[in-house]
Amino acid sequence: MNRRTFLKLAGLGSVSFAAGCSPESPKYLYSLVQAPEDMVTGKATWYASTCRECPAGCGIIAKNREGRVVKVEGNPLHPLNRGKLCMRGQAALQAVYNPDRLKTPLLKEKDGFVPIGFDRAQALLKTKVWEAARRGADRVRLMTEVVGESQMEIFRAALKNWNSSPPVVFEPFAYEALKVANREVFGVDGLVSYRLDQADMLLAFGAEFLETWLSPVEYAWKFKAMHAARGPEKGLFFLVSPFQTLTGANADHWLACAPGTEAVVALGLVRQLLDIRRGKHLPPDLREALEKATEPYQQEAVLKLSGIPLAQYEQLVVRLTEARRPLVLGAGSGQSDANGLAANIASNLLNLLLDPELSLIDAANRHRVETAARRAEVLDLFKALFSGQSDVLILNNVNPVFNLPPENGAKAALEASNLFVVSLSDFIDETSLLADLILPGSLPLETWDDYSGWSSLVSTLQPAMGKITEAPHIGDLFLDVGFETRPVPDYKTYIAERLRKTGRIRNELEWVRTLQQGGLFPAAGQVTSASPATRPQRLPRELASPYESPPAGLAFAVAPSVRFFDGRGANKPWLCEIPDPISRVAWQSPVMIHPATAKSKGLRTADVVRVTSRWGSLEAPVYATEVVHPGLVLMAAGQGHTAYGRYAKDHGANPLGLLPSAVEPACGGTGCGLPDITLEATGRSVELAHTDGSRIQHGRAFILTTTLADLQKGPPPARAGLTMGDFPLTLPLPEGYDPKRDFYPPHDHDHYRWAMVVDLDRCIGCGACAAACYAENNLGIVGEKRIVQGREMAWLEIVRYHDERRMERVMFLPMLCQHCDNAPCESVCPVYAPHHSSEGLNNQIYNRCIGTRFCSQNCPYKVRRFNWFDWEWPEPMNLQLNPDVTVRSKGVMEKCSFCIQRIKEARTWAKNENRPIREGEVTPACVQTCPTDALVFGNLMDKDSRVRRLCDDPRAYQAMGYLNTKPAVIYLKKVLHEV
Amino acid sequence: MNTTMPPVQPGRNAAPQRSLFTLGAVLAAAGLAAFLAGLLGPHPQRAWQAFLINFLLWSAMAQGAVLFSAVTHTVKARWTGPLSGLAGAFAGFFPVSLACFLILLIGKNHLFPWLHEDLHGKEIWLNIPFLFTRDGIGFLILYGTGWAYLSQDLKLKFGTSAAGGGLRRMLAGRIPQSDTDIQRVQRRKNLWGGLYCFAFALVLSLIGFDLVMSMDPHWVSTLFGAYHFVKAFYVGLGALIILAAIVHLRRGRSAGIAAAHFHDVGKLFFAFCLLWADFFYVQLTVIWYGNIPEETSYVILRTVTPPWDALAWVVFIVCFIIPFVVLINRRIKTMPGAMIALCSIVILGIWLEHLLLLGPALNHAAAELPLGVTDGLVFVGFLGLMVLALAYTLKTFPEFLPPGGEAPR
Amino acid sequence: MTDLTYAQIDETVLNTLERPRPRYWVFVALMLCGVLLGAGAWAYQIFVGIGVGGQDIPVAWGTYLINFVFWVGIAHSGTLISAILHLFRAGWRNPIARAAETMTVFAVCCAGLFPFIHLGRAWQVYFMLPLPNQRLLWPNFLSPLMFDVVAISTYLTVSSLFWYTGLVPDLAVVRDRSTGLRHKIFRVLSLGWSGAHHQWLNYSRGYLFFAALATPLVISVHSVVSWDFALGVVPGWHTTIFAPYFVAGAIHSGLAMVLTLMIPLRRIFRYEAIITLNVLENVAKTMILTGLIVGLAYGTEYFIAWYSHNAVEWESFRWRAMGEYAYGLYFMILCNVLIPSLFLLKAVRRSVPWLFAISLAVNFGMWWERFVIIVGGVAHDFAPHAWGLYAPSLVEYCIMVGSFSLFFFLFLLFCKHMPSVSMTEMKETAHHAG
Amino acid sequence: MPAETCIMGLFKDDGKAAKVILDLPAAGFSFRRAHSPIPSHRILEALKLRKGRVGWFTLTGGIIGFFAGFALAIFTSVQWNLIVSGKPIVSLIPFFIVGFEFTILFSVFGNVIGLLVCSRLPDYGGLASYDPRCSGEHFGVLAACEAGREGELMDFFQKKGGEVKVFA
Repeated sequence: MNRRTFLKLAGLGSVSFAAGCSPESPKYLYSLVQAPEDMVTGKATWYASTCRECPAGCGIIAKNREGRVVKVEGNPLHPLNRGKLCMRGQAALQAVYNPDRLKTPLLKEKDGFVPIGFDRAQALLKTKVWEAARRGADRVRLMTEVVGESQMEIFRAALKNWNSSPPVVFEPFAYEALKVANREVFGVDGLVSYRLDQADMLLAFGAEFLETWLSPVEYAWKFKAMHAARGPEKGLFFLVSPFQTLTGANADHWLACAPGTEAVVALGLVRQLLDIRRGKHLPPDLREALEKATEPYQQEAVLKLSGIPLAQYEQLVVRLTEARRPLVLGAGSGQSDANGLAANIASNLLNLLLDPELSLIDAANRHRVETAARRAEVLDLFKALFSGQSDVLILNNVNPVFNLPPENGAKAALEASNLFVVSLSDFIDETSLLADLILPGSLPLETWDDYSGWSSLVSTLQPAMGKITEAPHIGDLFLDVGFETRPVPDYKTYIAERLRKTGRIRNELEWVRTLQQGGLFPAAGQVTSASPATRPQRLPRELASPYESPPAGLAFAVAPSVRFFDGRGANKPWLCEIPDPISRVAWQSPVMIHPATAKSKGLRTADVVRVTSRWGSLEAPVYATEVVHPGLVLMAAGQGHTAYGRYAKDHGANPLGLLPSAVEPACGGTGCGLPDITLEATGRSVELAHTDGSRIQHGRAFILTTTLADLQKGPPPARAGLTMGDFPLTLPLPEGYDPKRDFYPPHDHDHYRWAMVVDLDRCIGCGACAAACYAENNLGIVGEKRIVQGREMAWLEIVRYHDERRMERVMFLPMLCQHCDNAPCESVCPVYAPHHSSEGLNNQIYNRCIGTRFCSQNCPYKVRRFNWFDWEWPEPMNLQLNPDVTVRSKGVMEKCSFCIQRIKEARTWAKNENRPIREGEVTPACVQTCPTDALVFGNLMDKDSRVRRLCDDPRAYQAMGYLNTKPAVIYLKKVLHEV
Repeated sequence: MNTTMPPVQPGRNAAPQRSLFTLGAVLAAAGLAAFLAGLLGPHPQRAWQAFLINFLLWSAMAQGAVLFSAVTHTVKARWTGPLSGLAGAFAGFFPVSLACFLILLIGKNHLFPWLHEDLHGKEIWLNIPFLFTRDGIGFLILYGTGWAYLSQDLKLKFGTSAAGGGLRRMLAGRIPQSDTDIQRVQRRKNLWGGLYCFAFALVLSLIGFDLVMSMDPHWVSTLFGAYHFVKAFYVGLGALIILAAIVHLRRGRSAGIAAAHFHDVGKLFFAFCLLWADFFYVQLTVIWYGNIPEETSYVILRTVTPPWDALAWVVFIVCFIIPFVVLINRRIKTMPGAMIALCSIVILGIWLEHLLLLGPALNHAAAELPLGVTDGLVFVGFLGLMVLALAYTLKTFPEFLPPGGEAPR
Repeated sequence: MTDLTYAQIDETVLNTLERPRPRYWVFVALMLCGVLLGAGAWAYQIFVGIGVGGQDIPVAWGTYLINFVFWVGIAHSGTLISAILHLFRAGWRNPIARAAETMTVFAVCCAGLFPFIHLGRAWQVYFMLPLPNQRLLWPNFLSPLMFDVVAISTYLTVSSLFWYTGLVPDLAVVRDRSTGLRHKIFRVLSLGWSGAHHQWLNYSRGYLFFAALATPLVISVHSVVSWDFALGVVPGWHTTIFAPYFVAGAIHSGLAMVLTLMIPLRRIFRYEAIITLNVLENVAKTMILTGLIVGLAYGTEYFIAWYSHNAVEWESFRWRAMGEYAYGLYFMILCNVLIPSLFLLKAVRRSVPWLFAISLAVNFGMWWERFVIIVGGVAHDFAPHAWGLYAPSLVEYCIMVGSFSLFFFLFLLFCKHMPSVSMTEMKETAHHAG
Repeated sequence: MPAETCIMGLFKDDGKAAKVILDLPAAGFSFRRAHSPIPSHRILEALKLRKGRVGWFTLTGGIIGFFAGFALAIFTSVQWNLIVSGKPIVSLIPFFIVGFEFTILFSVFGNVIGLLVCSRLPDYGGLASYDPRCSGEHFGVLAACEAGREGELMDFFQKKGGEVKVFA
């Protein structure tokens, strides 16, 4: 019984138990408005649902304890994320329990907002819209986030009733360029998905598919499926971009091109392929046209414009042409300017040239975000509104005022007096601030809905908890206000009906089953896919005019943030507290520049600079790092809110404020960068809230790497020395003791010796594990000031090191308590607060701890965290606290416990069935959520447990093992293609 | 104070008889024979090991004893009486020690295991030329200051009539006549005495690191140097007590070494017994507790791995337990006979302790203790050298001996 | 040694017990305020959390532990001077022994406070006591901190008893020269001491044993303190030389503090005839020795760090000399080794101003030595990703001021109400001299 | 038994006092006590007293302490039997520290007790026949004579160059 199926039981068994597997009478079972029968105090119930933190739409299961959701995890049955979840998904809870969440609707009067009842708000909305509707066509407009099909239908229907045109779907990152490229080259007017897992060589022009691009969790596991070392095999990943973000940090080769020249390189490669007679299958005229269009992109020109060294470029060409199943991904999410457009088209063409079958392009499973409107349409809407063509504007969970560059007209339009703006947001963000009525709807974890991350599947949402506000489901709200009389009793029935109509389900039972497993989809692994059918006949007209790369100047780029996405995550303390994977800076939004640039401007990390463009300016601290092109100033999107809540407000700066709002006519989108900005020192400097010390590891044995070549040579000779370099692997088991080295006698454990294996070759540094740990273990949020003081509480941190030999190479190391067999922390405690458990855990007894902090001083890994104060969980955040884990008081030491509460739970299960705990039955939160399966947990004493077998991997080592601590966390070396 | 000590007329009876020389010569010859035999035998490195160990041990004795004189003088301790004089006599071994040091150079290939292994950059420090240069210079400085100090001391003791051989005269230089001279010599003596103490600490630490610790080039202990010179003083005191006791036994009360003297020096010996144990324990605890293989492996090999574990216990008992238990009793300290026995035991113990430290490094994977007749004989040989050195010094400079007559209370 | 008659000795010392002048009470009050400030700060810390201090991860120990070691260090020379020098029959100890012992007792009190202050949950401190209890929750006697508990409490007990024992004959003197309430009090305190021969017989024996026991205790206590660090694995902490090195350092700082206290004392109380320049000079000479030992230890540490070719060790020491806290290293080398070696010049060690100035310098330097070791070690240890710095907070400074105030507060009270020089021992020296 | 009077001779020099003590018996007076501001070996030698017995108390205390220390450490550690840092539950090397400290502590206790017992302190009654000057610069010799010989005894003391104090 492997981990997945177990989770399935834990996750869904309880629901079926709740449903009693009977088709009738499950009516109220899934909502906890009344205390449900399936609620057993002290026992968790799991509800399958869908994550709506980004348009990807991963499947989740939500853990319900005593009527409140305390944790969300990926749904193992869901083909998209296969049980995994990213940092943002983990943090979904913090929207539900956010202290700044609105509990009642707010009506704007002369002197600010006043709270009103939901009925009144609903009534008000209803009257407003129907009045408007009577006044003529298009008097009511709706701007919504990307929503599921059911909700979309209701919206359309309602708007139709109000004789207005369909809603405008607003997404800050709407992939306009990519859609055009797909239309032109694949004949698919939408967003295809990619079978990364099938590729053996990957080339991206900025697509940050591990963070935010289309469907990050999906592409994370697919990426590792091709990129993790399988014996002597390992996929190859080239990135062409002026900067690295998390995705770039995982590239084997980063070709730092000058800002705005991705397209040049892409077209150059097209040219190269044509020159070596690729693409004979293309229609001759297309081929001719292509050759003509790519004429300007001969190698010299490309190298000159992009500034990429010849060697690297040649290497790329060679590897690309040699690859058996290469796949080329286009530009990043935000890149819908000329450059992005050309780059995307070119990359699609590259795919076409490299693989006429387009076998790795999946047109059958398309990403839902394709429904988003082009930026141009959004701006048009605001123009229209401004000119007073409508009376009511309904905003469903969108924040254009924050997400759109200045001069976007949104602010002006919303402020127009004659327009009645209703925001359905749960928070007073920059947009709702301008609304006349804020009518909060219930959040995804509290609501019925469906959503199709892939066009091919249906993924359901169900209320996983009791309501903590009276907010109505958006669906129900529209059923009320959108129709004279409710067409169906409630939105839930509506969804079921719709599914029945479309023939996806036949009866109530199937409906229940669907809800139980979280949707209708093929089991993971049996996803059917189809390559695009049509092939282009003529040259995409966008390529007709040659792409002009921008003038060389200091360029500015905004990268979607792995933590905040477009900024919607900025009010979730976990996401603020978990530092950026590259800069390790939390709560703040530094501008990243290359050390050379910094030097030339006499700047040092943490100096505050003013970045100014024609459209605006901002001030932010500098962070000098080698992962950006010297000609670029990089900044992450998402922070710099002026409203939205205590955690978001006044933290960092909003880089979007520097961008032009003009759209690229060819695709109707905009870019996320601009060529010429000025960067000047303000003379001030701040203390960066960073959690790291040195950026390099000074030749120490924390992160070890090996090369593919070495790996192919076969296992290295066994190490037998005493020094850092040649100390052998000493398992935390009796056989790990050697009388020549060990003063201490070996000690036995009873039945279990818990241990973890961390495959550094799989770890992409996304930080999902850290977030899961915050959620599972009630870690305190300390805030910016105290992180500056070095008091963060993360039990598990993703340590980032730069390669001393090549500073632009970044490596990640999940660092958590190593549960050593000879843990230096234990013996120094005067009161036995930390000690070695009979199952090998390094226990920390909070009640016993008196806070001498000697353990932390003596821990070579510095993974212990101290409660300097009593941390606060402002109401209702305390509802999220995991009842199985103590909340630590001030003055005690804490650290990773290997989720001992989960071990206990598993033991109870095992005891009840009186059997030993099975392999895979215990999965700590971090292991459970890791999108790339980099973490493996298990029992070392079980000879054929996964962890034990992985210990025999030639890559296995222990961090600083020569200190003879005998860590129970065994790392597997990261595999490099070459040094 | 030494200045107040009346100039003495060394009586013939005070100086050692010829028999003593013969004894010394015989012992030395035996040792030499054994050593050469060992060299020509199947295991020359064993002979060299024995040579090194004894060289360290006996030099330490001489250096330690002279330190007694210098240090008591520097702190103006009033209780030493004739002892500090006697202690000076051990300087006679300095030249021998220096010679032996140079002889080590011959056996370098047998003596320095690190010559044959990769030192990961430590070669900068661990290479024969540099090692012998710095240690040679160290010895020269140490012995130089020692002699300088003692010659001033002698000058003051010679008194008006410094009849005697050339060496006496050469060393003594011109004998101070006027009070001002005396004061000047006094000052020089203070200076050199202080310098000797300082040099002792520095040079013996260096020797400890270079000739003992570095034999296992991957192991370090910061205290090792201090441990080495405390040990030296420990054995030095032992040797001094033995000498004093012998003199006392031969000349009775006329030697002027009162019970109080034996008691005091005995207490000091006791104190250093404790200090030695302390330094031993301090290193053991820190390494045991730290549990870092780079450090522990060295100790493990020497304390819990056969055949060394037995030796370790013997050393501990002989160098600490026995003297500790015995010396708690104050009366025993005043019995010369008993003290001779005890000190000899301790010296033997330290001899074994050197074997414990060096043996494992010099004999890899030794099945049984590398300890045999040769080693014993070489020990005896060095004893002989020491006897000769002492006899010669005392003969040439009877001033080292206590003045005849009633002991000053 | 001294050529005073018994009568003169009694007179000189008893004069110090005259009714104090108002200025004295001003000082006492001032110190009391300092104490209250410290206490207030501590209370605040207990209520808000230890986080009001500057400690963090990795540097979880700050000025509290530094001051702890500092005060324990101060506490050392008291016993050293009394005990060891008593064993060596160095007569020059007698005039300063009493004050030094007193200094020891009070310094230990100050030191003893800091481990509590430094605890995250000071109110749970009793967990560290081996109290029999139903659930058999015992402390961990493998922990250096437990060694501390044992060693420091032993040291406090022993040095207090030692101090009091030495005090008894003098208390009798005061009793016999006083009237009224003071007479009554001292009558009780002096335990009816009459200097009868059988009392002296046992007293001198007992006192000798006291000395003999106190000596190894002094060494062990500071060894134990050093092991709070040396038994860890942290580079810069885990080194065998620490025990003797700390002992020497402790004595060094203690002697300095003796000078710092004695020089004003002898001036104010007109002790010039008793605490002669020779006495101070001898202290200075001893400091040359301790200074050299400490210097040798610094050197050895650096040499071995280099010789060992251990990357972690060497980086830690390189950083010590070139990192953010380099100034601390230079303070300590300058103030603990170079400046005291000025005492090699007779002129310097016989000039009171110089003695005083240098004693202050050494106190300063020794504080920084502890800073360099305690903070420097962990701030730059094995895990580069966790390297971090530390700066004391206002609360910490207040508590530090509090501890110094407490020390001087107690000392002020003592020296005006108890004989601050041992009359009996002075008489002995006078006796031997005469 | 005829009533006795105690008379104290006070001398400025312990040499004199010692002499007196030696001569007292010859003169037919019984020596009672000698008071001195300092421990004077002249007097102690004159009295030919054996060494004090304090040492035995100290030694006993020490031995008890040594074992008590180890006992405490071992007992407590086996109570919980928790492994820390992989070290043996009973690790004598570090426990020695506890043993050592206890040795010192208990020896000192023994020493103090010994001191009090042997020198019979506290003893407030003893001050009845005591002259405060004895803590100053005088060495007092307290002698007893049967009634009627007070005069002789005083003369005796005065002849030896001392002052006299009579205790009724």
